[in-house]
Amino acid sequence: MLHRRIYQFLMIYFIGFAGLMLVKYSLNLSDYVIPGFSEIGMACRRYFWLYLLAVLNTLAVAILGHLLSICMATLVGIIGRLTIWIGSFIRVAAYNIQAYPIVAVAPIIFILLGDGLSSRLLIAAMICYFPLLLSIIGILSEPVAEIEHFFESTRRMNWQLQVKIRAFENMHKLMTVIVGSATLAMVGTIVAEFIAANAGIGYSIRIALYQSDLAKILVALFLIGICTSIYLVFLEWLGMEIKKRIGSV
Amino acid sequence: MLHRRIYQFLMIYFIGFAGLMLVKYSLNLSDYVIPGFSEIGMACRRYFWLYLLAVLNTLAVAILGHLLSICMATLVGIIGRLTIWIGSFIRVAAYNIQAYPIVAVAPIIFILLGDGLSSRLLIAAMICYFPLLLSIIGILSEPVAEIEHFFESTRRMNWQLQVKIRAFENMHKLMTVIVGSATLAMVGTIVAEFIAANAGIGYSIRIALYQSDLAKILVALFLIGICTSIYLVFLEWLGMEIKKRIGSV
Amino acid sequence: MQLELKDINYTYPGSARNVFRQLSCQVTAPGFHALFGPSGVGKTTLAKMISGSITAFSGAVRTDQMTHVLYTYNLERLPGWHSVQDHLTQITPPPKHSRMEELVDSFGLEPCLNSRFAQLSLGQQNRTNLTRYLLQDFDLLIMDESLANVDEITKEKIILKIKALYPDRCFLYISHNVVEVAKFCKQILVLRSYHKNPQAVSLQGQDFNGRQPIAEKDLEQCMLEIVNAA
Amino acid sequence: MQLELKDINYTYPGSARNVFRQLSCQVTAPGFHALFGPSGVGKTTLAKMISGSITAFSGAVRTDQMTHVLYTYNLERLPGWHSVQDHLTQITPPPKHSRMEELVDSFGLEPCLNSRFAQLSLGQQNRTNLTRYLLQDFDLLIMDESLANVDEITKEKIILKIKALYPDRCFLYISHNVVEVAKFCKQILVLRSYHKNPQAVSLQGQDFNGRQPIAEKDLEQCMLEIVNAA
Amino acid sequence: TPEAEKPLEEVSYRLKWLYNISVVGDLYALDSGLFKKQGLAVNVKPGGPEKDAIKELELGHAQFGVASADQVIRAVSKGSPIVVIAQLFQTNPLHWIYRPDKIPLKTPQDLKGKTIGITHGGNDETIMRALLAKYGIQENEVTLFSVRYDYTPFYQGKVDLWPLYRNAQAPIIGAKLIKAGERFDLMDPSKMGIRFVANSVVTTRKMLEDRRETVQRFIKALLEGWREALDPANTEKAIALLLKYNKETPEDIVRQQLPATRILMMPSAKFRFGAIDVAAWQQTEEIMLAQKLIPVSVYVEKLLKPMNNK
Ligand SMILES: Nc1ncnc2c1ncn2[C@@H]1O[C@H](COP(=O)(O)OP(=O)(O)OP(=O)(O)O)[C@@H](O)[C@H]1O
Ligand SMILES: Nc1ncnc2c1ncn2[C@@H]1O[C@H](COP(=O)(O)OP(=O)(O)OP(=O)(O)O)[C@@H](O)[C@H]1O
Ligand SMILES: [Mg+2]
Ligand SMILES: [Mg+2]
Repeated sequence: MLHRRIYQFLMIYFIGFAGLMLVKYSLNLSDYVIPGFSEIGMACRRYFWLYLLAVLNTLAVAILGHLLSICMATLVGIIGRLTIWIGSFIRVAAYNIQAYPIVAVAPIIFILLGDGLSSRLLIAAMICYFPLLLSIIGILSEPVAEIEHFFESTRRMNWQLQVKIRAFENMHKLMTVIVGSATLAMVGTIVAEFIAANAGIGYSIRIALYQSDLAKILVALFLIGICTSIYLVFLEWLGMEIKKRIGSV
Repeated sequence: MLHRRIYQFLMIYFIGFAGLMLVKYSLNLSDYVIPGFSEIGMACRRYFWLYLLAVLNTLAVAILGHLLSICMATLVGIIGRLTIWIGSFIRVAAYNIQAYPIVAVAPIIFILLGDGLSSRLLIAAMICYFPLLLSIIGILSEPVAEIEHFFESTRRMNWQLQVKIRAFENMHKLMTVIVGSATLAMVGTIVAEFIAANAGIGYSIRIALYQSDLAKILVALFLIGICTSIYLVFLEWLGMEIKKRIGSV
Repeated sequence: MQLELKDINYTYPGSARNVFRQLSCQVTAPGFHALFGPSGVGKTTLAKMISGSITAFSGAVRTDQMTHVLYTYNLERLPGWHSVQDHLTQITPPPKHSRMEELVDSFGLEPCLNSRFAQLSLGQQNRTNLTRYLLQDFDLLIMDESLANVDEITKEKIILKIKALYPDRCFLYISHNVVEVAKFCKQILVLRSYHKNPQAVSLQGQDFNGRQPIAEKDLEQCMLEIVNAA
Repeated sequence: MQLELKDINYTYPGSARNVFRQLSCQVTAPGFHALFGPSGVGKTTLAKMISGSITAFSGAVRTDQMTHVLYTYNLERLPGWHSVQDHLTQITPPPKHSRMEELVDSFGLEPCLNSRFAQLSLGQQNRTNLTRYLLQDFDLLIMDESLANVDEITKEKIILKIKALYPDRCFLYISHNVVEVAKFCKQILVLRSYHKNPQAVSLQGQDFNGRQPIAEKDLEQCMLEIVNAA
Repeated sequence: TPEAEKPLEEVSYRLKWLYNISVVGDLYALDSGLFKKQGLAVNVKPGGPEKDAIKELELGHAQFGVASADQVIRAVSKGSPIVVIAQLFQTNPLHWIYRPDKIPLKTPQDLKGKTIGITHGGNDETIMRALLAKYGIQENEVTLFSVRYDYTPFYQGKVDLWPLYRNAQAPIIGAKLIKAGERFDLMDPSKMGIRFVANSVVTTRKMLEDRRETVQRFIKALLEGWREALDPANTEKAIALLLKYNKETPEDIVRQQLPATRILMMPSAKFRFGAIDVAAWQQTEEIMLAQKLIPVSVYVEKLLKPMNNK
């Protein structure tokens, strides 16, 4: 499993890479538009470990942000699932906040939170929580009549139970979304770092862009891809374990 | 319906706005940090129509991008749903591409596509297609045994039918995700404009940010919110009509 | 204790055909009663009206002195995270735990206790579901084909057990098995297609309780009446 | 044309209890046969083995000369976007359209044709589902409680119709109704709990086809045999 | 000694940009203990695109900061209570790179017909517009191209002049062009008479009034740091220091960046580092006024509180 995801990533990366090289050599572009092999090799040798550390730093924040946004999305999903006014209000709020590009909201976030870990986390979470939210609202607002009927008619139904039933019945879909949104957490963190320019690989990418150094960016993308793949593999394994434990079908 | 979404948005906006004003006046901040009423009023009078046009321009691209990403996500979802090798490969590819922050990939996109509408569209689509993809893969890869059994055992099953059955059974969830991802299309477009710096409200926001003119940004956010809300209302209406037509349960 | 339906008219929204036209009928006194009728005649619909999940009909449903009305049907499922045993234990009030064990035993559910619901056979699912309803507070329990997928020997055992344990409650048993209905039920409400008048006919069943034998002839007579009425 | 099961052993993955231990039995010749047995004994499991959706068992299933084996069960649903009529029309090969009309008519499905599947009563759903299977190519059709929620009069009509229309096919009818099984079926495979030996017993039914009357006594004798065997 | 026992006074200092060559003096002051010698514990925080030192001063997150002159003027015109206490760049590092082989730029009039990269809303736009206005070049006589993060349009020749920072970016981009066998040159607006002030050190008026002595100690250490960092004798130490804080710029590039920075900040060896060029500030304000970036004059000279001539 681990094996497959990684080599599939490698394939994809090298397909993309080959495409770039193809463009370069067929259009005869010079090294400053698209760097050549030697330059990329040099960037790799020089920055590999530095960037790996940066990516790991980013990954750590991304995992935190991912957890945070799973919690946020679950919370908003639970409230937003209500058909009463407050539910729809929360849903609208969640949608509207998401409709704002982070670049526009970032200055306000920095004013209010300063530029510590908290803003980095918040931005990461904002980017990845929304897809989660969407699925969770979709799943939690759709009744599973055959199971819920008993609890409804014996007046045992409460929101926790309802959420549990619907989540459990849609475990597979939830897992897909949670695993998938991990990559968004990664993106969110990188964007936050890019904007806040503090630490992590987002910061390095910003510098590389400032220095117009595509070779470095290619190295960074490689490392991001590898580390994200490993995180995904881990999450999938975790999901499988959970499924086994609770014996979901 | 229209009415409710809009006034809920207005409430949210003004709650946020009031919060900012509270910070401003309680900390006695100058208009430079957080603009005062008169400045916002002036920005509003001066830029309202200009920004409205820009937002409409953005919205048009966002709608296109949204359509594009619905198509892309459906396509990838259909292929990625396969349990065979190519399916998992496509899924990995889709995840990995998404794991790259747009800021890092944008230069490559610009090199390959130039900076016309197509890059703007592609970036918008990339940002909003992924949440769609996640849900669609989740939905399309989960069998609906009670319906599929007949087609399987009479050897009538093909992928179109399978997709149709699964999509239809999960219509409600799909609708939620499609409507919800509209806001992401909007965000994606704004970010693309912000990066490519050519047109639309993202471009205006970028200028305002350079001039650290929060008043203009507040006006822009207001217009973005209103227009996104209207688009959402439209999509919800459309979803309702479709549901009525096909008589889904 | 009385269930009374008066002048019920109902058509499903968007449907052209009436389900009920001026339907009136009543069930008096506690006992194991049946709701009988050909497939598609409206038994499930009526059950939902009595239990309150369909409300947009004209006419009156009176359930005097019956505060707890429960409706159970054969497609229900248990939550997936519990074994049958855990679920039953959880939804049974502690004073009823011995009753629970008694039911599990006589319904033949012991081999299922450690399984998840999805791992049960259809008949096992039916029985498990019915069991949990019997452990709730109810004055009237409507059982919509709740034993449709259970073999006849077990079914007979179950019905007799229910009748023995709950003599003072009211049951409305929906089934397509004429013998069963005629043999075990006290009052049999036969629903008929909406162009017959009256739309509901009430017959007397043999109300067999496992002790006094019933005359073969009476049973056959009763079955004939039912078939003719439907 | 023969169905033969030999030395079947099976335990569900993760389950502790055997479902089958050295089960052997066979069904010869076309006809309307039954698979009978108490709830939870393994009828559905066996049906899935024969139709090929459970494969991880030891022993052999031989379906000589029966290339098309279909399995249908009572919980199946039709796709939601079609009316019953549209669906039936679509899945029926054109040469069989008149057969389709005949079935719809004698199964009493006419009033359902313009409805969606979800708008049907349970018995209507059962009948609709069975209809579409009968319109397919098959040599052996396993009907797992396919008529469990249909009233007896309609059910009798349906079974007789099937027997009349498909005299050269093989059916395996799973039902809990002893009378029905004894009356209409040709061969009756009775499955018994796995500690009985042999696990399957084959009995002869009355194979009633609606024309020659059957002796009440023979039927009762047959029913008794079945009950004793199970 | 009693000196050492006295607890250090803590202040925060928000830079304008990430740790790069443009903050080498700030880092030098920190790293060589110059702040400490003045009894200060300075928290030097890197800046960035979304960071605004002036806002942080107002919010109390920082006591000192670096801001560009246009930021300062804009902020003051909106009532921000800040003052300028030292000017870092004497020449604005914002230059335009071009290929002299392709477009010989002898006089400003040669700009006509060219495609010029500007950041809409950025101060390179302000400078370019001022330049064009000064030489009577109409806007329709040039093509203004909106720049973004990557240089591709310039590399591909779609844009003739591309804005960049003389000290930080020019050595990198130039090296790439040279490696490809091309020549490059830089257009310096100040040589054409547009003297638009860049980075300066700012603090709040209140700080200056209430803790004037702290401000003096801070600026003393800071200017000392800059002087030493830019002193050719300390070149190796400055480079090593920068590489310690910024591992992402190759050493050979930093070697080229340092002298470029020196030229921009210390026009002559005897120059008193940090001096505020009042005339340039006034010109900056005039330009902004002319382009309606501020509604009315703020009389910028009133904000300038040079602290280096104590
Ligand atoms: N949701 C619905 N929309 C429209 N018509 C419906 C709906 N549900 C049921 N019907 C129709 O109403 C009639 C009564 O249905 P109902 O389910 O009450 O029958 P039933 O007596 O329970 O039948 P069965 O014994 O087959 O379960 C049927 O003709 C059915 O087609
Ligand atoms: N997925 C499963 N995992 C474990 N055990 C199972 C599973 N499915 C069925 N069983 C068990 O296997 C046995 C046979 O089940 P099966 O469904 O074949 O019974 P059946 O004869 O069809 O019963 P019914 O008449 O109630 O439908 C039962 O005891 C059941 O609990
Ligand atoms: Mg019914
Ligand atoms: Mg079964």
